[in-house]
Amino acid sequence: MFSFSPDRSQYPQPGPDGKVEVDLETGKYLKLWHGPNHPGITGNMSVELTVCGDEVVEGKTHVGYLHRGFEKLMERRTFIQVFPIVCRVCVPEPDFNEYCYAAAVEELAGIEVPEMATWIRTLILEMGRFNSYMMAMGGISGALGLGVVGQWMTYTRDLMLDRFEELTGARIYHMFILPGGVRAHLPEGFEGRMEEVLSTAERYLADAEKLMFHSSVFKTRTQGVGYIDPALFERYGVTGPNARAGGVAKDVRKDSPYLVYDQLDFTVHTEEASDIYARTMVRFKDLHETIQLIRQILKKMPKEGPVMGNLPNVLHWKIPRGETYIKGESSRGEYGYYLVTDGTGYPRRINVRGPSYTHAMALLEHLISGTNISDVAALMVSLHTYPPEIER
Amino acid sequence: MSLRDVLSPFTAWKHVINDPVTIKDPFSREASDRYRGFHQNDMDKCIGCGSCEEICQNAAIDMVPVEGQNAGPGDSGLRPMIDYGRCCWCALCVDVCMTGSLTMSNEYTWVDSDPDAFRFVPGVDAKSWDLEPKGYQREDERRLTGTVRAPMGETCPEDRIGNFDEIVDGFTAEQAIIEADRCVECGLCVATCPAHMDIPDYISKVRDGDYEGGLQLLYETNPFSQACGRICTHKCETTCAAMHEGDAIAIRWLKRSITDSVPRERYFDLIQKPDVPETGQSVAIIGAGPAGLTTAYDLARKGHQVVVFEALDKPGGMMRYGIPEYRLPYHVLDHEISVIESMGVEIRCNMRVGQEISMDQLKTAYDAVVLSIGLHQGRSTRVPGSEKAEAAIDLLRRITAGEEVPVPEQVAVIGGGNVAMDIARSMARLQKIKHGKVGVTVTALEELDRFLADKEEIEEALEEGCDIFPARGPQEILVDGDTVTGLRTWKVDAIFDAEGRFAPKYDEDDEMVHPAGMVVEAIGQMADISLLGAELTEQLEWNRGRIMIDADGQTSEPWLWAAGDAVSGPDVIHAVADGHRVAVSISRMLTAKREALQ
Amino acid sequence: MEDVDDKFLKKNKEVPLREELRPRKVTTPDGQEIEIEPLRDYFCEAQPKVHPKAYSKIVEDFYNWARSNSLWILGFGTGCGAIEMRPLMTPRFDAYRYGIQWRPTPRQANLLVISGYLSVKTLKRAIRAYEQMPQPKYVMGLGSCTINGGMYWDSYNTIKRLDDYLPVDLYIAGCMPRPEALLHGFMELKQIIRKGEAEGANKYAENFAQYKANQKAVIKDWDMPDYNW
Amino acid sequence: MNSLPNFEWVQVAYALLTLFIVINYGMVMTAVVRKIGARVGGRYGIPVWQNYIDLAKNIALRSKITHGVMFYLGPVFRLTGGVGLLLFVPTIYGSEWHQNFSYAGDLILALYFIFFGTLGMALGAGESGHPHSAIGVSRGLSQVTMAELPLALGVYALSLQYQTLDITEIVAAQQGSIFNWTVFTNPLATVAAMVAFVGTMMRSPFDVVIAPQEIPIGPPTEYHSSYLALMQTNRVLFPVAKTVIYMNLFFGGATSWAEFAIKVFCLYMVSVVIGVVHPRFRVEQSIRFFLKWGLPIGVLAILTV
Amino acid sequence: MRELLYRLKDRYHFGTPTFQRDDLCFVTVKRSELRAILTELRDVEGFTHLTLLTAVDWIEEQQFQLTYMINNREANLTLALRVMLDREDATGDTIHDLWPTAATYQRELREMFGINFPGSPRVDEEFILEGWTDLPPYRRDFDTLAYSQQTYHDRPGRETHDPKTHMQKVLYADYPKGAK
Repeated sequence: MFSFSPDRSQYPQPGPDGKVEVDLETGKYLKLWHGPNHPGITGNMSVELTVCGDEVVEGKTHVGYLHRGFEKLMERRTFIQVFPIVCRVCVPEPDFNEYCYAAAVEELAGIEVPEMATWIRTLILEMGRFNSYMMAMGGISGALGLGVVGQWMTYTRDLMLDRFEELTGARIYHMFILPGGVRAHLPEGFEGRMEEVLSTAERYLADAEKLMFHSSVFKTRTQGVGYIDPALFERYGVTGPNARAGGVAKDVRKDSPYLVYDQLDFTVHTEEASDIYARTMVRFKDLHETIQLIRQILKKMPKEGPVMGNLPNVLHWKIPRGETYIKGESSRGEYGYYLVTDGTGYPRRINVRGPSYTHAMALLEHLISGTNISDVAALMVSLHTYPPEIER
Repeated sequence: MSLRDVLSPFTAWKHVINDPVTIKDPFSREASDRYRGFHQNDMDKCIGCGSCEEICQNAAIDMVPVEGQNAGPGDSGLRPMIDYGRCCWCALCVDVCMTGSLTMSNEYTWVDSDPDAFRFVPGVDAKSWDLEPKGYQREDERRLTGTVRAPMGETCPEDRIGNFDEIVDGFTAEQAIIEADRCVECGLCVATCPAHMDIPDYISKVRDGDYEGGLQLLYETNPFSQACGRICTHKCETTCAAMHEGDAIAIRWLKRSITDSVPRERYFDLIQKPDVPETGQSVAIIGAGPAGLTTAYDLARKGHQVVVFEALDKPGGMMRYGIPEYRLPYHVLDHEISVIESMGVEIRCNMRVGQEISMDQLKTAYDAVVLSIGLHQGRSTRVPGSEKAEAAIDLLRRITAGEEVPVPEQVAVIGGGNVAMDIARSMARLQKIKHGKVGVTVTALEELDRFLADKEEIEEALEEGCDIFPARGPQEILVDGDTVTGLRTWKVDAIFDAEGRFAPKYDEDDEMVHPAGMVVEAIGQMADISLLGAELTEQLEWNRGRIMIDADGQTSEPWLWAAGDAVSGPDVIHAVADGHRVAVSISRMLTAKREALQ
Repeated sequence: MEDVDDKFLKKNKEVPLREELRPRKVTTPDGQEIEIEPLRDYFCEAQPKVHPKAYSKIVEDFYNWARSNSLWILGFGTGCGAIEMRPLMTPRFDAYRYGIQWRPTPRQANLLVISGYLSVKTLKRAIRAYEQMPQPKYVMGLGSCTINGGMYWDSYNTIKRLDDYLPVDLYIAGCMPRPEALLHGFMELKQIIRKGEAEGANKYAENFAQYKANQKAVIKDWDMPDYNW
Repeated sequence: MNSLPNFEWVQVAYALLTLFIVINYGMVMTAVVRKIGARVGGRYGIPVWQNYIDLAKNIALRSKITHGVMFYLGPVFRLTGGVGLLLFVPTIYGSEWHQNFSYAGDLILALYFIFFGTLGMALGAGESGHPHSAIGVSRGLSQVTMAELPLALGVYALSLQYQTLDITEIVAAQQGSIFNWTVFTNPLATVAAMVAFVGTMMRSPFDVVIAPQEIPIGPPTEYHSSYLALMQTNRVLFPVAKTVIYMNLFFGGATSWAEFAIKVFCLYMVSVVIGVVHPRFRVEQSIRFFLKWGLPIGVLAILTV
Repeated sequence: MRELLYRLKDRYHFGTPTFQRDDLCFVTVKRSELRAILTELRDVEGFTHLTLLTAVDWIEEQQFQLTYMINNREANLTLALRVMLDREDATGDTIHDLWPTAATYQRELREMFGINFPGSPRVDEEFILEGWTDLPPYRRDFDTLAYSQQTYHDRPGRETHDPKTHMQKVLYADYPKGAK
């Protein structure tokens, strides 16, 4: 009926090197800071937008607001002292850091982990994935102005935090997966209470599904928006749900199983459209898969056994020279720790490979030009990025 | 766009009739049972070892002295003060706590507008959560520092009973590293060690494999490190932080592993006399025991000329003549003494002061005299028939000297100390050699767990076939003519009276007779002070039968010092400590004298 | 506590002003040449003022009551503690029922919650946000990091004491503090406001030079005017 | 047009009373509505008197930074729009007191006032210099313009139907039976106007103007303290005033305060019911929505009349 | 993996590979051959995914180690190529045209280690730090504790005691320890 597609010929065209030259002083463009103090940004980061009308011409991601210099701090802490600080690398899903670090240290130091501990670790990781996905679901609906789903999702996430608290002794930074094992057994009656949380979550998810995937407005806002060409996935290091939404059925849990994932049944869900809707859908399905996985783990796990392997005296623990890389499938994609030791009591170098690093920097900057200001928040949330793991 | 897509969002409105899921009263909500909340510290259990401070990656913990907690054996008197401007509630401090005193409550609310208020000593500064039973506690199976002592190889009882070979193998390098690894380097032991050896430092040398550095460290505080590595009473291990929730660190064996790991000849390279000028002053030392030789070692290293007068054949004192060979081989002692001699110490054996040379001669010939004569006279129980009993200390000397001692098939030993064990086990060996079987009975006033002897000694004695009868008071040594036939004992109800004085109470109905061809009294020793002569004995001041000395070991005579067992009781490491103390005092006096002359 | 280690000596260089903030001449779309000085042109230049209390005590008390019961928090998640703000906004803890709301713009916020550690880069933004908030304004520090550096006590990029840079009304212990502790904090802050003791903004204005000096000592890239209210 | 017949000064006092009642009603009602919305999310939500406290707090704030004269006038214009709208529309039909300044052509004036505030706001917010305000203003103006289109058409159909531009007369025509209400006599015009109603209530899916996740928070970004207090007053007054028009035009007006309260609340809830459960449209999507759904219905309404 | 390296070793110079796990191998390559190896591995051998790119500071050897970790997603193999650079004036070769995402890594390395990657987009722009004037912070010779103590002030009034020295002071201050 009417054509609303803007006349792109007025906009600056990218040069041969892919860079857009924008002359701000013509008054035609506006610099718009999306963050750091901005409800539409995921955490404390910012995107510097150059807009022309409602359309984004260029976007630059700025990070570093949360930089604490972890990789430097880790180098001057002993191997056990690194343990409390790794989880701070990623706030919403801290357990992955703990697992990757612990596994890397165990590999280089040659420590056996008891079977019970690997099951509990898997449980913790899946609970963390549940939380992270819940935040993503709430985030994407919030970014589109659908606050009520955000309320439900945060509520169910909070119920899971109660389970976390009961199991690990803390709400957010659990500091539970020690090198060598985990800190404690499951508390009495944990399974029953977990089941309550899971069924509540399923109820709320069914409601949320109606408000999201069965809502015409939601579809209008998300379908066809934020498309990532699957051909770019490998160039931009896209992993996890973002890649699965483009039909790439890759999941570290399936491809190179760690912990006890080889003993669990689960499906790797994919979508084809590779837009915001598809990415949200993949997360939604994965969330259900995670709920099933938690049930499965609680059913299959051994009922007793030691949770801690033998550690040397951690106060002067030295690990021989070596290097390793441990990876796993976090809720956002491939998460990895690169640990280099030099035979002293301190790690030589720890590098955290957070999936957000590639998603929020190169990929986001690539995707953001040409979108509408209104879609920036949704696009970012749909990539599911957490700034602390970018800058660490 | 289907109609369903338009209508289905409105289903959310069904929630409007539900009650809100909000927590009604969030202010009194309790955290979970395991919650890592604010810290608690049990003042009775805390020993102030500072492990929490060491493991804290946030530098959140300071060890501070607090009112009402005094430093003492195994307790530094310090308590952790936690800065909640640093803490991250990782609970590593709770995990590493050596005594389990530090725990966490599940309390989590602390709001204050004063930023300096967030610092407190848990357990001292009263907080609302002090008595909260819930909260984070370490699971029992999980320890961050090793709790089990590395196994020490020993000759099995069957093989060792027939000879006087050394029993303990000593740690292998791997065992030593494993054992040294368990040390948390709190240093509580240093205060307990009479010689205040730098225990954590040399243990860390073991961990690093730097045995030569460790040896040098040992010799700074103890020239009898080899002997102490074997036969020290290791008071340090009784105050080790690791003993509270596991085995104490085998400090003695680690010391031994350093001395054993360095080749004998390297000793003379590593421990050399410092380059100090000769002072031209000379000191005479009476008795070549640990106290005397330590004094000699220190003084010689300061450039004084030292002469040691020893009454017996060989130097070493009680270490040679009191301690059986299977615990301290003579070649070790010889080597040890040769290191001391390499400092320029002259040892004159078979020079009994009072016979070959008199005190007065020493007084005039030397600038100072040290009396370190040890305790070489056995005490007697003075029960009927005790004149027929042997003194343990005499017997041991005779065994060492190679003299013939009577070895009956049954021997009864009175006493529960190390000397009693030594003589019991020595006699057991002799019996084994002579009769092919062991027949030793040990009786003592104390209950078994109160024996003064080391636990290992008692265990090994039992293993070697000695019978131990605790809580038996000797009443009579049964004599048939000239020969001893046995020992009659009563059961002990209490050793001390209400005021804590020695006044044993017996149950006379519970009488036992231990048949024995020889009864050995090993209830203590005295010094043989006859060498002093009547005049000097008169001049000196005395305290309950011992020569009175000041804190530096000086007697009431300005030229005479006393050290070692004779003044501080029987113990090698005490003797070494005395030696150091006396040496410093003498050296100070000599320096003053020298300066006065110039 | 280790003493200051001066074996390593910090290198300090001046950071040049970024190009787009330097004074320069530009040509407008209609061809005019104008001189601009971004740092002066883009910001308000009102000095901070010490605002007196209302003349009448009854009025001031009423005002304080209203201020305490209508706490608008700036929704600026400066650090990890921000994640515990979500449960507060949502059903589980629902801080709205206590008159606590979140505002996305500093102009409409009264309470700046510094949720944990502050990197230097965020400190600069936090100062800016704080200065833009209308008086009276309050600052709350969450967790160890704001009190004495917390976990990041040896980091080269995070400040240690928040009160060096901003006047802080209240600290909450924890790492991170639970939502319940935060609610406790808000209630405590209400008490402080009602007592009329939350005068941090005036304190900031009175000791302005000192605060600025502290801020400039750590923020090298100081590309904002001193006054930007 | 008979301008202001039988005007008496006492009407000013009556009008102020109306204003007072409506503001208080709005204060409580918006809080209640927020509480209802919160309940869908499972929360309690703000206390019902929270709006009063917020208002007092904003007045109590000490610093007031201005960006220029228009910045001052923005909220004033906005409030004028709200007050004006209310005062020229009869609030309670048949009541001497709450007739306000209704006159023969008040419908046109009301339509103008609906727009007036937005324009004033645009000027004021524009002066604040904040890019979010500027973007919000441009979004707001384009969306409101489009949203008003169906309303204008609906009103046009109405005036054709009742052959008058006097709201009082339109209300009078609907009295008697519930089936005399325009909603039954001219459903198409009602639907068209309701589309506009939902579109201008600043609720999802049409709240892109102030969308916090995109341009926090649009035009009022820079407003604070007393300015914000003014705007808050308007924010409770204006929707009520607007709802009053819809009530008068399509739902038979109100003859008593009780009827007023119930009808306004119900009408207001229409936008809430839709708003709570939907994400928001982008600005061009909402414009497209108005063109696609609102406009044809409006035209159809006129045609059927 | 062994087989792959075996195939390539004729054409390129490899150091001794470390097979950390079945699917993870570390190998040192020459800087001059890095680009060719990466291109071949990416286009021919299916190592299409750049997992990470980071550096390790071996200050004792005056070298930086760049670690290029690439992953073959089909075969689930990870290969980490180590390239040693001189620490003085360290410069690496940009690979942002092979993997656009490498530009971010290179920016970080430039800022945090001071390793330059000429030609990499925006490599000179500030990435994480703002107004940083000191040594690149991830270098081993940058002392973060000292820097932090000199820049941000501790809350005063804290004092700790070493149990050993405290006990010495309280219990045996008279004992002549350390006199020797």
